[in-house]
Amino acid sequence: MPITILQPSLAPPPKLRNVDSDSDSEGGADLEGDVAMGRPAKRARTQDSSIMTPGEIITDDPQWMRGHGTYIIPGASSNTILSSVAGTLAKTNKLLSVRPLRARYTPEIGDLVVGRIVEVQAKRWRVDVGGTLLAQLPLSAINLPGGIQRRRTETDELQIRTFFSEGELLVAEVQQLYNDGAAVLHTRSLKYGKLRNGVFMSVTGTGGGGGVVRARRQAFTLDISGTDEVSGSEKIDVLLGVNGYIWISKHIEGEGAAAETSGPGITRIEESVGLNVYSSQNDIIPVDTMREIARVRGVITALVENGLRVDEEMVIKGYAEAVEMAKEERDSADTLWLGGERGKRLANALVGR
Amino acid sequence: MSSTSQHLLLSPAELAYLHGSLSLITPGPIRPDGRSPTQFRPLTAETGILPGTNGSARICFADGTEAVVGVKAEVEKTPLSPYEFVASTEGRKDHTQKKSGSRKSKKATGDEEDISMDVDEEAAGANDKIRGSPDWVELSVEIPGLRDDDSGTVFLTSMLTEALLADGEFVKKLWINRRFHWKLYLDIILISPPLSYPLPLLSLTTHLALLATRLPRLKSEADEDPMFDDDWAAATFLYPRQDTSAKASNKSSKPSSAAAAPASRPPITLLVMAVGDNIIFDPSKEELAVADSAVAVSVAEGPASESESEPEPESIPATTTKRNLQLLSVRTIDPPSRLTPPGVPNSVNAAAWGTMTAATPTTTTAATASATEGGAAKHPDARVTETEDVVGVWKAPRGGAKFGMLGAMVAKVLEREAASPRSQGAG
Amino acid sequence: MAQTIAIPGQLLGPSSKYVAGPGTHIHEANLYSSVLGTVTIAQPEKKIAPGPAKRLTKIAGLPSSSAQLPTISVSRTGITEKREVLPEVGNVVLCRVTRIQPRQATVAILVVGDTVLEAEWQGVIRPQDVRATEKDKVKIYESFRPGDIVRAQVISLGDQASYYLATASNDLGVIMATSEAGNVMYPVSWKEYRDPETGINENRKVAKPF
Amino acid sequence: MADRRRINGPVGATTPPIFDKPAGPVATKTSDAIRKIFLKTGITPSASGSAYLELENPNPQRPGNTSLKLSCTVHGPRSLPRSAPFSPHIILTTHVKYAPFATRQRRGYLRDSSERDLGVHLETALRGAIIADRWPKSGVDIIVTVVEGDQDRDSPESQKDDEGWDMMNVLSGCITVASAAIADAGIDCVDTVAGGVAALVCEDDKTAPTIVMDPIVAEHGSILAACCVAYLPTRDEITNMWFKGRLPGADMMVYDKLMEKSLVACRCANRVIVQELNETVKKGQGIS
Repeated sequence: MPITILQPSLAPPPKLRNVDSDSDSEGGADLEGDVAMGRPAKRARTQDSSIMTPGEIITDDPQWMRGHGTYIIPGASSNTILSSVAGTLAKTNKLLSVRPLRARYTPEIGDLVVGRIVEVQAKRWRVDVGGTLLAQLPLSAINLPGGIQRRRTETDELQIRTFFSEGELLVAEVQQLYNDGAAVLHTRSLKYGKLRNGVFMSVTGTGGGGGVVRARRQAFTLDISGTDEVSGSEKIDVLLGVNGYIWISKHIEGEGAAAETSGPGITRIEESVGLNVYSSQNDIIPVDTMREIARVRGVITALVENGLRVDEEMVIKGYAEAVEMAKEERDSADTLWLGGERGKRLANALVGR
Repeated sequence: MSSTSQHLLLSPAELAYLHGSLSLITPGPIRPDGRSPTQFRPLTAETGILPGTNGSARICFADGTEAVVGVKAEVEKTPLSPYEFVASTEGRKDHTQKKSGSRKSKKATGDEEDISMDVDEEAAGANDKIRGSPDWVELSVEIPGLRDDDSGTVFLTSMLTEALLADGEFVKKLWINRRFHWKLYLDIILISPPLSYPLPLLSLTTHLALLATRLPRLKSEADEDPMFDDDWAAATFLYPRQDTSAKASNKSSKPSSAAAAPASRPPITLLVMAVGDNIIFDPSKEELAVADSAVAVSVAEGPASESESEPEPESIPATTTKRNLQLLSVRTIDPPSRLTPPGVPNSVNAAAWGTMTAATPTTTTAATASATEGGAAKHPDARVTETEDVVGVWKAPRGGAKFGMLGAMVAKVLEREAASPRSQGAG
Repeated sequence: MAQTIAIPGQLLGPSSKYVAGPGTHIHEANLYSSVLGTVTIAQPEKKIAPGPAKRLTKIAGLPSSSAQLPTISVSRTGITEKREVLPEVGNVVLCRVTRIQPRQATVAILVVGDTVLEAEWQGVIRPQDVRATEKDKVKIYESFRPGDIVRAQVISLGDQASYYLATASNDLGVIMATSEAGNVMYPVSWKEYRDPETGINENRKVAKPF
Repeated sequence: MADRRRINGPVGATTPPIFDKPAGPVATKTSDAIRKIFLKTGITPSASGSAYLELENPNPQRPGNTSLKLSCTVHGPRSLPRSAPFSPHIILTTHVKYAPFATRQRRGYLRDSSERDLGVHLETALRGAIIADRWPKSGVDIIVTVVEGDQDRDSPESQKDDEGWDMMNVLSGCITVASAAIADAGIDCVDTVAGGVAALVCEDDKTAPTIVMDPIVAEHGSILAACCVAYLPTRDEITNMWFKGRLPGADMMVYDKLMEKSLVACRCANRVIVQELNETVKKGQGIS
């Protein structure tokens, strides 16, 4: 099939967050039901199209608190909560927030992010994390080579580019936020550092139903020995940056963000024998692992294209499904491709449609 | 700046991985999105979306890149050259082309094929010859974020124009009579920011728009001032549709007209790249970033015409394929891979420490030891030293492509018959 | 030794026999010339001291397996007056101070090693790199003035625009200075120059005269 | 006093001018040869490197006939402007500009699209040849001026529709001259890249189309297809290729033959570069 041309179709309706329910909404009142939201136009909409638009009144009931994506007109009717973005309504207990349909990443302290160095300055790096502003990584916030905990020296400053240079990818944690929302990162843990042995993909800009969601675990290891084609027990690390940047790579024992570390990483630096934190040289990667990495990437693309959320559970389920699909159609050549119709099939199988 | 100037930052490790997976021989290349080497990205297409144009099309890729093409035609007076009749040698040369061309235009008016053939025979003796001028087509490309005179845009424009004009057949379709011609404006607009090298997308959209382009039916005859039918429904396609032409070819008795009958198709430009020994179609942006070489190949499906075509060089056997694909133009594209940052092998990397992995069999223990000292072996900022290639370390490719590889890429395009998208989009 | 001419792309020998020096490149296990010039083969023992050949020292420090091999290089020395060398870490350069600020002195690099440069490359001397001792007390305006000629060493490729230079050594520093009155001065101490006409001393980071 | 009210005839007898129609184009070289190339490096003292290229005028006695004359200057390597981001490579910029008087139609001082197009082709051809990572944080500008385009200006009737075939000849000259100038400037290259053109030409209806190297556009009936290649002879690699035209039946064999012929043309041009560079070195050694 040289070129596939699809029929133009309408965009899939955005899935409601409260249906997908990643926010723990127990205890929250049903928005459509018992609580009178007091919309001026008496809810002429059905549930599956309830997209808030900027300026739309969400409620004037004083029991609600306003969250992200909402605002209150200061003055008389200060109970009225209005939406400030176009998106779906989400509620956590009494907190009302609107999740934008498309959004850039807003950093929060503690987020695990994947970033790309865009600029090297004298004592810090500027890192693209998919937000509105570039994040910064100070030289003082990385583990310096030498095997022991030490102060940074002038020599480190002069050779700053050997640690990270333009274009390089790293995994880091948001340590601090400035008033303007710019993030300061750190990599002072064995879990963090330069990324290699894999592929990058970005699902930024997807809000609403799709995209990476903040979860308990952003990084996990995927066992690919389940596929009978794979010899040995290779594993794949999947790193879902909260910012929508994703890194899928060959798993190396004792390395990477998915490695289980007990206790703070800073004190364990001395034990880090066999660590290539600032290496840009890839290891030898078996062909089977490469293929499975591409499959995982395809699964995530299919999830995003079909408006599903990207987290550990969905990726693992989706991957198992994709392996099944590939097994079913063993004879056809392009079992890796998960775009278009195949992606829809995968997504439908996942949500049980 | 380079023609593929949208600078894409990729880390050396990413590049090394991509290059490694794309140059695999045994199972073939593993593309990051899982496509097969010759597979195109699926696209959504519709034609006739702009009522104010003579023809239009829109194409969307799944990643959100989207292009719109509008074709508008205007009647223009042809400046008569005083030397037209003097150049006798040229007249002879164009004699054959004139026949096919005029027949096409006559057929375009919707006349019965037999009659037009007769008219054509008469006209052939005394009448003028149909010749087009490259000036009759004006093509403009608009890429958001790039200036109009950016060399990348200019390169795209000239590549797409070249494909249309290369064989000189297209402009002949615009001939009305000796005094007038159509002037065709093709406006190609990329709506989204270019997420990948936009050439295949723009070319496909132009292809569809031209297929859907219709010109008003000519009512006047010969060299009169042209008069056109007001009825848009009667307007004729610039590229006659398959069914009508098939009917005409059945009716016609002459073998030559049967050859001229199959609907020709507008040219299409495909992007092909090579990594190692693998040839990959429709590369995405990151794939292009590790390309050893990249080629844009324009092909068109012309009317098969053994009797009318130029005599072929004696050395070449006159092979006639069923689908008469014509190679119109080939251009190498500057692969952005040459501007990628190189990786540093662990053996000389001052910042990497610890035991070397299996990937560096050549690394001696001495190097490891000195690297552990914290950059004693080599100052990290010193120039990239000339070293042999190390597995797993990215190095921007130098030099060009082998002759055989370029030829193979072009051959593969022709072989794939890739130039046959069928429009399913409803008007 | 007869001077062999090499033009870009000329085969010089297998990479197993030689180490690639400046002006050469490796392609498919063979060494080729990459510039127009004359071929030099240097045995590993002797170091080539001056000029752009500085690069050799870097390669000599590479893994021991290759260190025994002779280094082959193609140099443009003697072919043309015009040749361009990039300042490299470790090179001693001559530069002119163009601008002084409290945090740094901006210089234009004029000479790298023995090579007079065609183009001007920008360098920066930061206060902490002016002296080897008492770094905290260094004041840029007490060390350099615009127009001074400074001998310095390249310590880093620096940021996108400038090379980082240092004068933290006895033989590095200002080698030529003019006074505020416009006269050429002579050094009188490790930190002072004197105007021969007015007799006024001015502060500089003075390079030790040879 | 002269009669100023009317136009007076000439005083003496005159012969009316007879505009002789010049003979049709004559082939001045065989199809297996390229025109002689004059190449010289180091002609612009202010530039880091420079070269001048001239093609032999096939028949200099004909008044309107011109050959190709190109001048190339290389400026750099030099430092990048302060605003530019860090680059681990040399930033290559190419400009191809026709002198206003280089072609039949006067060219403006602003670069038009065909000149920009040529610039992109040239950039692609050179970028494969230079070793960019030898010069981090630096830039080089390569400027080719077309002093005289490869066009026949003889008589209007021999002016065909400008199909741009001469652009291929200009490009191949640009590649060759820029290659020599880069070597002169001392920028690291993997090889001396050279340009060459081959075309499938058709003299008239009766003869079969033939493939010629280095086609002189005016001397042939019509050009069906042409191919311009930038070639690294030592590595046997192609850095830029530009083919256009119509090939009967998309025949790969014709295409391959065309390519092979242009490679032969490249090798011929490369020999000129090699010879000239050798002489440059010898001259330099003589001075010092």
